[in-house]
Amino acid sequence: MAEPQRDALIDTAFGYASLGERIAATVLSGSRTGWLLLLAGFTTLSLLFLYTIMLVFTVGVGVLGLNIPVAWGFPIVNVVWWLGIGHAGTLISAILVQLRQDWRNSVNRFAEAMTIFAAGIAGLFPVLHLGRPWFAYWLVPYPATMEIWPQWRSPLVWDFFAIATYITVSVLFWYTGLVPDLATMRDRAKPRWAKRIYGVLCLGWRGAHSHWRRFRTAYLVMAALATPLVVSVHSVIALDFATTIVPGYHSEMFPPYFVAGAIFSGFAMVLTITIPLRRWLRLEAVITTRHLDIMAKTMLAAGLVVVYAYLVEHFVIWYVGDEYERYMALNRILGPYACAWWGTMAINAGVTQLLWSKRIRTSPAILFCVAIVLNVGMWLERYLIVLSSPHRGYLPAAWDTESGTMIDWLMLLGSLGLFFALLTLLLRWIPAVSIYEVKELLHERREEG
Amino acid sequence: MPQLFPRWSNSVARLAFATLLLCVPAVVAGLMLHVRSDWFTGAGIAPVQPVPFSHAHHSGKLGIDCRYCHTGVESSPVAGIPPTRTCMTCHSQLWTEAEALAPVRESMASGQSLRWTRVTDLADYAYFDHAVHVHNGVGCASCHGAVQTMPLTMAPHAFHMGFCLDCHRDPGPNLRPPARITDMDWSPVDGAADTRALLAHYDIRSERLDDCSICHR
Amino acid sequence: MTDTNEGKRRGELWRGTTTPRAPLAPPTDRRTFLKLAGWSALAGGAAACTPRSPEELVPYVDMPEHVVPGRPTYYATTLLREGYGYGAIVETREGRPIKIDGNPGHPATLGASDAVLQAELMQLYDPDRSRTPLHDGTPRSLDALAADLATLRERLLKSGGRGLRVLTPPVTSPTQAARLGALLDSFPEARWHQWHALARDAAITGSRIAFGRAVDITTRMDRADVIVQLDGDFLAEGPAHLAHAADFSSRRRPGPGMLRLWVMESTPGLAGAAADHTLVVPQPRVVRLALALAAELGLAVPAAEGLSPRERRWVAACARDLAEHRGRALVLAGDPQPPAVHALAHWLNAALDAPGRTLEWRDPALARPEPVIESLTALAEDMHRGEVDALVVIDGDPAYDAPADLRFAEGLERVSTVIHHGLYVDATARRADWHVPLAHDLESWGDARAFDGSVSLQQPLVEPLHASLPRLALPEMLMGRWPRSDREVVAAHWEARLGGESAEPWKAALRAGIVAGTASSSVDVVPRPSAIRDALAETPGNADAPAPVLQFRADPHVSDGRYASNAWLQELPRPLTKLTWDNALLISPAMAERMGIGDEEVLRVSTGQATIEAPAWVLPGMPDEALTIWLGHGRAIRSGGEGDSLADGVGVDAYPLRTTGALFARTGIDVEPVGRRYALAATQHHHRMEGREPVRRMTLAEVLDGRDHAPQGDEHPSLYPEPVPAPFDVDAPQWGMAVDLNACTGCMACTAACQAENNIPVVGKRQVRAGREMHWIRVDRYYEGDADAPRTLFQPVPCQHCENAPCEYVCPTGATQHDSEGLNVMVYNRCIGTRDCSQNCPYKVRRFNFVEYNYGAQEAELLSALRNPDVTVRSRGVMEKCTYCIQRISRARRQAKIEDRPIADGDVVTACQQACPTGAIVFGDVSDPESAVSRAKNHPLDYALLAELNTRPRTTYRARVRNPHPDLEENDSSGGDKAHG
Amino acid sequence: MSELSGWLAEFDEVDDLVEAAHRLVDAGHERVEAFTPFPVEALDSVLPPPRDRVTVWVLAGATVGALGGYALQVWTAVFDYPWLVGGKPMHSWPTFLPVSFELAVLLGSLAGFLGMLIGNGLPRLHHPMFAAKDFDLATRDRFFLYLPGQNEAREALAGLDPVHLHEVPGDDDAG
Repeated sequence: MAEPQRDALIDTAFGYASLGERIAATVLSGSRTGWLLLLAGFTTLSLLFLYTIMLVFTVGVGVLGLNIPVAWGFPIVNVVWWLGIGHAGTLISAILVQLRQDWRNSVNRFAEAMTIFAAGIAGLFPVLHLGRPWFAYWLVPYPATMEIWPQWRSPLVWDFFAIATYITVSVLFWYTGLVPDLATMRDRAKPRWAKRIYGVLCLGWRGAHSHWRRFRTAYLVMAALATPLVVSVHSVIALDFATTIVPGYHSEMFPPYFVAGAIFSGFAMVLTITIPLRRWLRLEAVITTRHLDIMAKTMLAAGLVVVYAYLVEHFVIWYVGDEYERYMALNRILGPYACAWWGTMAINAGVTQLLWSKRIRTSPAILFCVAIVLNVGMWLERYLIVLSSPHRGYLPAAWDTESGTMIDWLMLLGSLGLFFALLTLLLRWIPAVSIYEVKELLHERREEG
Repeated sequence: MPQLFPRWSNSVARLAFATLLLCVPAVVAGLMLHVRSDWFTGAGIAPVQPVPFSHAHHSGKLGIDCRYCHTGVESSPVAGIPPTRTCMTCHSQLWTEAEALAPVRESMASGQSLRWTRVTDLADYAYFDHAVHVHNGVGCASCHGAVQTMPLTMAPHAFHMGFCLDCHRDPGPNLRPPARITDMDWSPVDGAADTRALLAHYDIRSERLDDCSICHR
Repeated sequence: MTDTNEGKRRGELWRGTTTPRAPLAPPTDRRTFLKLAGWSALAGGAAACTPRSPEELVPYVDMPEHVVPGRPTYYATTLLREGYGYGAIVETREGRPIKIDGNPGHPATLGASDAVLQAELMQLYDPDRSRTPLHDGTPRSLDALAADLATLRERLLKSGGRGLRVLTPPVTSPTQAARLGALLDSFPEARWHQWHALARDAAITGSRIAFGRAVDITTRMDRADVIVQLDGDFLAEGPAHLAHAADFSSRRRPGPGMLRLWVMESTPGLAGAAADHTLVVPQPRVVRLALALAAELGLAVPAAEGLSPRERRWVAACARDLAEHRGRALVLAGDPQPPAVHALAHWLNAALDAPGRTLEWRDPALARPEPVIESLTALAEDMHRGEVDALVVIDGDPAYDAPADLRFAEGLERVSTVIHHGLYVDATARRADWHVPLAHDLESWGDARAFDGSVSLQQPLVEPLHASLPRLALPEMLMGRWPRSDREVVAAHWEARLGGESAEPWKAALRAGIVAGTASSSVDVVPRPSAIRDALAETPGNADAPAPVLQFRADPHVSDGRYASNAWLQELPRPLTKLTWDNALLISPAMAERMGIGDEEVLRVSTGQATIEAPAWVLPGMPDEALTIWLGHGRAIRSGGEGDSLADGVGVDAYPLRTTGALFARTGIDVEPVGRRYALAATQHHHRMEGREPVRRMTLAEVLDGRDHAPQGDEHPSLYPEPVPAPFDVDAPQWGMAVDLNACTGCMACTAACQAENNIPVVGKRQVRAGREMHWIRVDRYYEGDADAPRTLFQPVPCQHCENAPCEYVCPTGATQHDSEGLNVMVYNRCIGTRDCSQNCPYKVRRFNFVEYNYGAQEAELLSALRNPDVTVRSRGVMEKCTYCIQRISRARRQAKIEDRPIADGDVVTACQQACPTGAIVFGDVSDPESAVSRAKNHPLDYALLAELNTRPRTTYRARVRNPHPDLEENDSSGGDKAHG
Repeated sequence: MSELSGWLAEFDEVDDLVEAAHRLVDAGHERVEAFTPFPVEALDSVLPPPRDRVTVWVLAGATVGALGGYALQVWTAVFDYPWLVGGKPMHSWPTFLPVSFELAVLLGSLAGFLGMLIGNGLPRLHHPMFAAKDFDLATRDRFFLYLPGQNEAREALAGLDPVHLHEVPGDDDAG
């Protein structure tokens, strides 16, 4: 159908039924070869991921690019990056729902799915980075025969709790929102077995008004809880670094700075997914260029915060005048990791500025490219922070450099594969867009006339 | 439109939902019980040995002192398993034909060691010193149990870190007078008074006995 | 017995049965572990759900009465190097040597040790050692060998031994010398030759020139105020270097009358690094400077032309210093210098009233002091002439290390019977008719003289691991005196002096590890100026040397190649280059810049006859227009075990360029870049201090006007109460360490000792290159000043055991935390490997098992026999670090508790402290104001590394103090920090 | 099918539904329930609010999480096995806050979710309503009003001129 006028959030020409059909169709209508090919491709990459994991588990983290002094490498970079991506989803679904940003209704569903997968993958990396991953469960406080407990002063323990909580809450939140739509699927699906499955999954939702009320409060309260959670998670991640005394890690401003970065990269990923998705599922009418515009703006805002953080970081280093910090900052710009620094700056501080132009914000193709570049930029930034800081610490005699091995890169690639594979699968089984919420949106727009 | 599910499915669904919530803690609890089980720790299970040596007979009935065979116990971290010759000091005269002792005689003749199966097995990274314990009032029975009653030797309990910690944090109850260290039948005269007396006598201050470095290196 | 089991469970395989030759088969549980090592990761979870597989207890059949299972036993014995004796105390567990240290009663070690002495343990268990006699390369029994030798003996008896030649290293061993003498008696026509690639010919010839006879020098540096070294490295080379280090450092304590050291050197060495004034020149130029020095001191010597102003000023000041300290001065000539320089040194010393004060001239310790190069040349010529019928090579590899122009390998072809008796199946062995495995010193009886002639006995610590014969065996066989145990041979030789084996003197000598009163007597000789002058006149060095010069030096650890397959030594960073696993062409920054090359770029060095290609390594302090390459690499050994020898493909063999005429330096070479790179594995990549002053430096003058070290960074205030709270208050000793940077010579003995004591794995070149070396105590080396003549600073860095340890609070499992004795403990079994501790360690002293480093080795069974049963063997994925030798602390604590007494100062000696030849490391209880360590820490020059971080380290350092000569100070203190990074 | 449990009135516009609901409630019917494909806030003022409160569940969960979490940390780190770590006090409270917070959020959300389900009596796979004709349109684009009872209920609903009237078969438990 024709592209609706520019700044509409939804095409009011729809009826509730046709709208529901259109969205449900993305799932229910017969198999598509394109989808299968996509899935095949991504699955292959996921197998690559599996292979690298096997390698790390059987041979040891030695297969990755690590040494003393650079004992943290790609896995940590990837944790931070993936979690950041996850955060945008929560932001859209949780924070915006409280701000009554109804434009979110069209995108929150798969944004949340994205969050879950991203957070899940992010949750894998800290384990993969362990020397003895099979003892990861020692971070859980349980009555062990050793009669010892986790060491609560360690930010890594906070990490464990933050990420675990984050994943659980994200899943809950996502599932809660899904229940009414699963009911819709139950009633739309043709084959009885499909009806049955959706029937069970939707727990017998009937859409009674009293249910809707409890549902709304639960949903809002969860959102209210998820909001500080999402902030806390990346703050805690930031604390892994900030609580150390490593020049380049030890920075009081890391928590807010990391959160901003998270939203920034997160929205980049949302766009990276949305743009091809709406085209492919022919949802232009539901996810309009208006949505892209808004998200691009949000991204620009977050990006500016990040740039501000860069400025403040360097100012503080200069202002405090600690010789080690100063050397670190200079070393990033001129030292072995200079490429990463200049790259980060060029992208996060430079490319972001393109988003000032409405033409770019509203032309899917260009926006898509920008989004991808920004993803890379944010990965680079984390790479810079994690690797360049310890490589020239306090004692010059202990200085050494480290960069990723082939396995490191394969692992990163593989994790991307897994991420998209899961997303692709999901799109076939549950509606890509929250049906009841867009109907609500449609209703409101009708009210407005 | 017909019902998708029969009426009973409601109770089933609720039940399933409840179990789903409960199974997580259940599994964890199960595992924790498992690692404490005798089957897992080998406690109370006598392994098969090349020779059916009976502490009940030698220590219990004949009353041979522990140190006669475990010579290192007072001078070395390890009590020591007696060399074949020690067995032969008696068994070159007694039971010289006994079928059960054939492996011992062979070992003596061939010079090939007997190969016993370890009963009291600490983790490799936990270092236990017999000498310092027996010199500071900890009796054999405290860890090895009533071996004088065991026809076949077995560990009386699991040697978890917890077992060591409990005593290291509160040694008093397990202390005995110097003369009673190898006395298998002696039972502690309970009474805070002489517990304190023993603690004082051996000059044991427990506040640092649970340092990692006490057992791990 | 539980004890062997304890051992086994920590990775040892030694079975406590009465025959140490028992097969080294791993116990079942360990083998299954080996198989599952990798998969344990995946199975990890599951593995935790199945009971631990039962372990075996293997008691003795009959326990030797002196063995207390589970307790160490110590023996005194002697290890040979270049023929000289080094007294050692060896720790054994259930008949298994696990640690070697110096014998305090022995003049050559004085209780200290160097890296090589420590690594002799690895040499004993080296899987590459040959394990069985070979006849034309095929394994044969010792009996077959005996039979064959019997027939040879018959043949030789007919000819009175015509054509029988025996080749040994220089021999000090009275017994061996006597037995070889006996051999020559029974075969009048036979000849005994000596060869060692690093033998000190120049010293011998030098003394012959000076006195007309061979004379040894023994020094009394503790009496010297000024020492001048003419090339060489008296702290690292020669049989007395440990004694030198001890005496020297005893006079380097900052204060009035602190010794001043002047060093001329052609390759950076430990002495040069320790010196107050170092003059760096190519080797041939040293002669000229020596002459100038002599002239300044008024000796009538040929004039020395063409000295640069700087050299002139340097020599003048040096001479003045010497003159001012007549009777308290000492001049040393280095091994690489020609005999004439040694002779001149004798003359100078005489002129400075050194004899009887700072040095003594003694009868040589060598049984037959002769320039071995002449001896070997004679042998080679006879071989080529076909006059050699049977050649017996005892403990040597001449086919590998003989000067190229002797074409020794070819010569061997013309010898009808070659018998090689050595540790390895090496170049000579492969050309020999018979190869006989040589028993390691720790497996044999014998004796040897120290540098000063003192005799010490050698007793075996373990029955031979392989089918080998002791050093003394072959002559006995040739004399038809076999089978006869080497013990009998030695005992018989000492019958007269010490009585029989049952006699008390013999037992005493064994216990003490030294035969009292055997030091050689000092001789009263006078240098002969004329002879010396003539020698100097015809010494080429005085003419202008055509640049560039190629200088040959022994590898600091691998020596002449006999330790080429010793994993510990290969991976131990060389003191100045910090290189491991390779040799390289050391080149000065200036020359490298001129040639437009950098590190790792391969250079082709060719003399007319031979060519080698080796990677360049830019080394500050190398003389311009000179290249130095280490000998001892590229040695071809066929491993006695399975697989390749560890020495395979390690480094480049430089012997092909070495000729009889140019043993230590040769001119007339061309050097050109090949345009290829070769990866080298160094453990330190940055060489400047970046103004961070990890090593605090000052001059003696500053110390004397009461200035203490540079002010420490102000301690940051903390939110938490300081000093650290409660549990420290229990009355337990508080361990701490003080390191005297002024005494440290950077010799790496501490690192080697630590590796031996703490079961530290060897990781191999690739891992080292990846930055994953495992040494717990590293010795940082910094340069300051002009890159071509930099000042070199060493700093040993073990775990600092911070009271406010940054590593601890970031560990999620509490695997690293504090105990009440102030130790920063590392609990391996609780570590899950987040590596956050290392990230947060400002000193970067933590080491991580990135992969399985312990069971990787093919010969794990054999190697695991040298492990210390008191120290946990760390598995993959676990962090580790210096523990202050917690196993030794624990032993002392338990012993004290058993004996119901407090731990006395000195009860705990860490491995590094025990090894250190200069006593630079002091360890003890810092809560006891009277303890040695407390006194050391109270010194005004004591400072904490990175104190500004408020980590409150328990390890502190004493600032480095230089004692420059007033005349040279101003231009020597070149501020600009241009050493390459 | 036994006798009926109630009647469903079907509407195809939200406003009709709301208006109809008004009239029913005004007519004094209590047990009115509406079924809609999406939440209709306009009904909140019409139909009686549910007695139970999801927010209470959440509050309880969060409190338990926060206090329990902190207590656990204090007990393990200060009393059960105190470790000397980095020279920091046993009770280094600032470092105990993050975990307490995360646990509060975790238990809070879980409680919220459970509260919602239990309040709504879910899961409930079998329900008489499902047997009603066209009820599957309730998740599509139709809006239903339900009134329990027999003929009088039918009358009441019919009076609201719905698009259709459906009977809801009887069942042991309706609502």
